[in-house]
Amino acid sequence: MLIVKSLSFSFEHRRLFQGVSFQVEPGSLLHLKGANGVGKSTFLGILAGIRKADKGSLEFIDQEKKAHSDIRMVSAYLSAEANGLYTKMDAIDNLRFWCTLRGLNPSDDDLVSSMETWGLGHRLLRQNFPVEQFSTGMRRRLALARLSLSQASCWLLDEPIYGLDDKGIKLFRSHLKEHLERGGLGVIISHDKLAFEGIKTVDYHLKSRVDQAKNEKKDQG
Amino acid sequence: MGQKSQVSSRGLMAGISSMLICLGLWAYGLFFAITEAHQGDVYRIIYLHVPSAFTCFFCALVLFIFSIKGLRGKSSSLLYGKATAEVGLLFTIITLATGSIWGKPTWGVWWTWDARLTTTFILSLLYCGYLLLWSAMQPGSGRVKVCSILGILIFADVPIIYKSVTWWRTLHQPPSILRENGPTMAPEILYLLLSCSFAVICLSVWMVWIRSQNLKLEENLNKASYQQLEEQEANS
Amino acid sequence: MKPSFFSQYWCMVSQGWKADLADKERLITPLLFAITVLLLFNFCFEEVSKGIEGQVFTAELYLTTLFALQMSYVRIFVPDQQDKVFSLLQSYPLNYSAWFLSKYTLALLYSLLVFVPVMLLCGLFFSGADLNIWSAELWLGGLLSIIGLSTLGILLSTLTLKASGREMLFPLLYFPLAVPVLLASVQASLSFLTSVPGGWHWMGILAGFDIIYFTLGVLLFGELVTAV
Amino acid sequence: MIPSTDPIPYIVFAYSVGLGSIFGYIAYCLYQNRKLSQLLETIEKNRE
Repeated sequence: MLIVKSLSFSFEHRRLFQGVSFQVEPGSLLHLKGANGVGKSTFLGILAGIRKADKGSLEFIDQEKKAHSDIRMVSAYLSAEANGLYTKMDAIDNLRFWCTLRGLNPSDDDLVSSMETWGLGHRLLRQNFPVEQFSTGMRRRLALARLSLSQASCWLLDEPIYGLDDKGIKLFRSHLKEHLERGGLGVIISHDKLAFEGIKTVDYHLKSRVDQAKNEKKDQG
Repeated sequence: MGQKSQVSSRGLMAGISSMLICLGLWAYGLFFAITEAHQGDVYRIIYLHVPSAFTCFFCALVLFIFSIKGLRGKSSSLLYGKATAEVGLLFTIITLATGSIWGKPTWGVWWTWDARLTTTFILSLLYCGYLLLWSAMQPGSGRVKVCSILGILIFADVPIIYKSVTWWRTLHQPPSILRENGPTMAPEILYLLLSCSFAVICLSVWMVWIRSQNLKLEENLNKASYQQLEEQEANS
Repeated sequence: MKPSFFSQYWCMVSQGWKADLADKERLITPLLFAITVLLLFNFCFEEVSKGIEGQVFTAELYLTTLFALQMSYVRIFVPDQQDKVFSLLQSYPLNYSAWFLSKYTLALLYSLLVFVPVMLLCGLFFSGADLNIWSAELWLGGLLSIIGLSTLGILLSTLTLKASGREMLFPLLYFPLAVPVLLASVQASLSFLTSVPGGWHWMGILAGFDIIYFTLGVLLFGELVTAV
Repeated sequence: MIPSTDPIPYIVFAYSVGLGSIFGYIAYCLYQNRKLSQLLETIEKNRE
């Protein structure tokens, strides 16, 4: 279970959000909603550990009731605009690198089977075919293959289905459903409702500073 | 915005008094102090050269202290750090200028590879690097941490640079003829020199304070414009 | 399941090495740059008189190495900056000293790739003079100087990672901070070349500086990576 | 080793460089401080 307590972050002087707290139960998916530029991706970056919040705390309690203060041990992050792949290297090397970095050492055929499940099973794609020649959709599938291989219990997804075709979106939805049934949890930002169609989501609306100021004015007025 | 924007009169008084003390000491050193046995009158430049040399290394120490505080998350200490780096840079330039002007009549050459002068030269480059790094990064907590780490690196490196340059110098030339604060100096000159140094250090502390007030004002201006922007959005 | 220190370290070193093998350009250019700079140095000196060959040799050797290493250090994070790999690495449970050591080993490897050919070429250019190029202490001095320079290079390269105008800012910070290592290594190899006593004294100083730089590097790298 | 050259111009040169830059910097800081605080006051005034 992911616990977020009164998280606040400000860019130089612009306060993006303040006092954000919520809990994500195992097996549930939190849909982070909010207009563009309200700081959703920054918020997810803080959850993933890329940025440090000014105030507030994060905690993750796994099945054995052990609390992790460093979320990165148990979370896998997928950023919106980049897939984090070594573009000059081929797919297998990329997958093996990111998995061994996490401490799991999958055998080659695990990697190949995972690529196959994500529609990248073509023989040519495996060896010495650098990722930079992949299309955006294929790169996104490779990033999602890495995500499913990471056995992380907390998925942090930023526009996961960006660039995917219909088959890819269906594939992603089935994997997401499977992950949630296994007791994993997820925080998703996606303007395209197709990403989690048919999955029960808990909504959290991230209000921008201006809206909060308006609400305060309304309450006083 | 309760922070008093105008410079508090007490601060201004402290500044003016430290300036007057320095001017007084320098005037005394220039006109009334005894002429030095070896060098005649040209040694009087020492009353400006040595104090500003002390101030450069003092500023490196102050920068180190603010960097340590900045590393622990106090972002306001970075403004003090930048102000210290600026004042430090100013004093290194003064030390180098007065050092070379003083070198011409005494040793007949504009630049001597004296250990202290060379270290001050490298320190001025490091201060320039710090200020450039400060302006090259977007404002925010990342810049605070990175500049603090550079501040620590600079302070850790000053003794190393000084030691290596001194060993390098003693290899080629016996220690400089005029041992600035060595026993050969008349005590009266020594006391005047130390009081001058103390006065200049107090002046530099005040300069750091006034400069950091300015940086705080600039920051408040930014904040005010952001808040104005937000209010306009809220009203619209 | 906490990944072990060595597995992370080894995995990052081999990944970095494979990423660099993929585009060899970044490995070769510092070497070519060093060779051209060496050539230019020799054009500047007319007939080097008998006494100061040792000095000219060490000056050329270490200045060329310093310039060439600066080029390879400033670009050591290029594979990590493509496709935001660096920010993904920040979101992984990495052991920061393993990360630092892996980058450090790569930097050491690339510096050797530059230093050894430059040393041989310098020896070739100065084969006329009776300098004992193949003395072990000379090579040890070079190795120690590389150890010191690559720590500094990694630290400053991470420091200026997010700064704009990075290629101009890095040399301005790198060269002043590299002065002690440069001084110590030039003096050490000079005394070994011209068999003047005091070489081991400078070697000790050089080793001392390396240790100081290395501890600074390990301590500050963790803070730097989270800050950038 | 009393230097033959007359020291006065060197002293004057050194002190003018030193004092000029110190007090120039202080004057710049004070001027900037006054300008900034006036700007801040005008912003606060028209915000009420």
